[in-house]
Amino acid sequence: MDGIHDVGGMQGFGHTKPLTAGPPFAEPWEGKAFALGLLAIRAAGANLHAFRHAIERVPPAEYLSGYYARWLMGAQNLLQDSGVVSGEEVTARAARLSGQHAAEPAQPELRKPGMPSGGPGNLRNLDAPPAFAVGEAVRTRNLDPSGHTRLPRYVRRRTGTVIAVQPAQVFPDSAAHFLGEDPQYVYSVEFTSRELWGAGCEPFSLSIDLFEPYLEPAT
Amino acid sequence: MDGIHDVGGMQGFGHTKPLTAGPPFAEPWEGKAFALGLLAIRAAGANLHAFRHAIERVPPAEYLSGYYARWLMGAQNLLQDSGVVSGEEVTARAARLSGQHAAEPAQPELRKPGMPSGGPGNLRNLDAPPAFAVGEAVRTRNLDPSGHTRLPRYVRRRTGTVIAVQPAQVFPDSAAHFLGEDPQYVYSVEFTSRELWGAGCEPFSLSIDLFEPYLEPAT
Amino acid sequence: MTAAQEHLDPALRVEALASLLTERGLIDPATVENFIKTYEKSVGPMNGAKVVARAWTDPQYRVRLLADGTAAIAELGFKGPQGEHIVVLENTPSVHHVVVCTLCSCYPWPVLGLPPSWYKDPAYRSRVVREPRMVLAEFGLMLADDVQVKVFDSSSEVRYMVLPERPDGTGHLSEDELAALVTRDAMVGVAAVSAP
Amino acid sequence: MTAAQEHLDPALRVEALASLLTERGLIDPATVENFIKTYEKSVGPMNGAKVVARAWTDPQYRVRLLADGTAAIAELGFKGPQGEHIVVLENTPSVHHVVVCTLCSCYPWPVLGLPPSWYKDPAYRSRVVREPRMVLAEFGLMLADDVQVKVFDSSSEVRYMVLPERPDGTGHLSEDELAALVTRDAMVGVAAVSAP
Repeated sequence: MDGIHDVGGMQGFGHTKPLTAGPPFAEPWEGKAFALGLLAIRAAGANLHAFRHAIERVPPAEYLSGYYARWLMGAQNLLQDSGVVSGEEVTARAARLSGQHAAEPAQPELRKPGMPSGGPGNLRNLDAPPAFAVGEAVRTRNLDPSGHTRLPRYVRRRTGTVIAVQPAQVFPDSAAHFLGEDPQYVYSVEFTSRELWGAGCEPFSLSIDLFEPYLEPAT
Repeated sequence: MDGIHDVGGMQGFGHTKPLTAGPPFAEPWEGKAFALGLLAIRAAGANLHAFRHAIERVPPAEYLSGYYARWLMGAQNLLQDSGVVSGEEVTARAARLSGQHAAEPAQPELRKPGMPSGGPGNLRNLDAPPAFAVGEAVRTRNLDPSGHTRLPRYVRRRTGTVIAVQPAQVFPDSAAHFLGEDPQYVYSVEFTSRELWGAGCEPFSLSIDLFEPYLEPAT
Repeated sequence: MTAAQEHLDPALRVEALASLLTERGLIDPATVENFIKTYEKSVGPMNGAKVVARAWTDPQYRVRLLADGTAAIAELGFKGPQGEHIVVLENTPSVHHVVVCTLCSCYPWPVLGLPPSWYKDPAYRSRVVREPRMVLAEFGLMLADDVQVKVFDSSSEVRYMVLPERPDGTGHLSEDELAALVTRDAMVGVAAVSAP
Repeated sequence: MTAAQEHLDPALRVEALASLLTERGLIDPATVENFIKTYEKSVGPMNGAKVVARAWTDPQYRVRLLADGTAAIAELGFKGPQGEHIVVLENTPSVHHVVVCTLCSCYPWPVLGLPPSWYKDPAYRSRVVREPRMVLAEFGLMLADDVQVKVFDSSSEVRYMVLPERPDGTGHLSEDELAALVTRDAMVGVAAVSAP
């Protein structure tokens, strides 16, 4: 999904925020939102990838309103998708908590996703060997999935070099949509800044961890 | 500039707004904002391209807040850049108009850009012939300018076909930064949807008008 | 790169800017009013509708319009800002054109006036270059599978206007009556023209 | 695709959601409090700082840490969510590493706790993969021209932590004293560690 979350290389966001060493939660509601997001994954019968995708689906202007605000709206997306709570219920409850009268709508029907889990966490063992080796030149495929993906726009259709083979992992593009774990090898692929941004950019290298289906041999 | 304005192909903005036939200005301030934007170009000694770039530089969350809101902030950017009015002056005047006491800051120093104009409008005649002809295969260069450009992200590094040679025009990438008109031929370049979005997309063709420096022969 | 600005309600920002610029003699409130009136009253899709109705009723005009849109449109007296070079795209039973400006909201002002809200909205701008059939269907325009869809992204000073198909059963209508049928949406390519 | 939600102040939204979920027995307020306390008190950059200080003072630990970050970090008792596979990147006089997650805000929780505000902000996420030297300079870290900059975008479940350079003049400090010098920012790669 080419959503607002895919900000790598975008311009216009202004200066970075200062490196202040504040507490993890600037306000008490942020801590609650944090915990609630993690608990919502379980309550919704979802997974980490579906939660990330639920945050990506927060409308762009709201996404930009702040980290725990989007985190919380992502949690609500998950709960709505699974029929655990409806948006109308949240609105009505918020109104009642604000001292207004609001009829509480009926609970929605549960429709939790079902996807077999290969165990805790996201690392998996694969029988097949990795398709690419360290030192190999690879190219990111011309993919543009409309669902969840961990192949950001700024590295698409680019040629780089494998610098590490990482453990196989649950494939986010599949698991986020409850289509199965479909585990895949992950490669740390290094690109030159020139390959990413053309002539005239700062000289540096960028490494990013890409799932095997994102890659093809560079020819 | 890979800014928030470059939305071609982005996902997550939801449904289109309905095709209602409302008046051009939904509220009186929108009409005033419209006129003021056009007049600001002249007052700032700027041009249309610089105005577009000034809108692109509006911070993303504000950009998304609405068309005439970003148009107006773009106008203010132009006026600030040229030292015609300062942001402090606008803030102070807004406070006074709201009935608050606010000291009016000193006027800034004028620093209007100087760029010779080749005449009214943006069409120009060139002595040299166009580099590409109708039917020719062209590829968009690996360009990623940090300034104004009319080469959106979604057509970069793609191969298409010239379907029309348009009149030469002032080059936005140069004129927006007051670096001269540097007129260039413009080509309507047609891409297949598959070239843009990969397999699995709707079948259609997309034509976009690209300035000669954005293109190279497809090999 | 990004210019920081104090957050202000836009209705207040416009008053503050207008007040400062007027005071400095840089704008004239009468000019502001005049701009607003022009685009509220004189310049709008009724202009483009006249062009379309003429093309439907005068085959030679249609040929001129498709060969040199700017000149043919000027014959009817329509020209001005955002109309330096207008190209007319003819919809047929087998080809459907639809126009967008993904980078801002470029639009052929002399024939269509100022762009409507949906045209300027990121939802339209982002989606119509990626899933045009889906967008058209959302707007209520269902195209047969064998119709070719051609999307035009207005990224230079060329402006595009769609010449929609003349609806069946309108052979008896006058040019003025035909013009009354033509909608802005049809001239952008997101709707068809219906018989009365 | 986009899920519409009523606009609500997030502080109110969290109360509404918590109230509904608690009522349905789906969350326990004590668990919520426990999560908050854990990341406010027990899990934070003081963990990573111990790892760094150990690597600076125990050459064999340093070798193990660079070979298998997850295992070496677990030796000090640090593991848990967002730490399934941790890779440690060693900064040297000639190579500087800096870590980001452009797509969300992935971060090695067991060693660094929850990410700070600047790490989650679109300005950092967008810019550090395009102009890292400029971003580092903005943060006050000036790198010599001959230092190679390597940016790591954490796009899978691999998590990265930077092993910063040990500052000169700290030969006399104990492991605990060294740990007190190590900042979160240095372990992300946006700052250097300074001698006291």
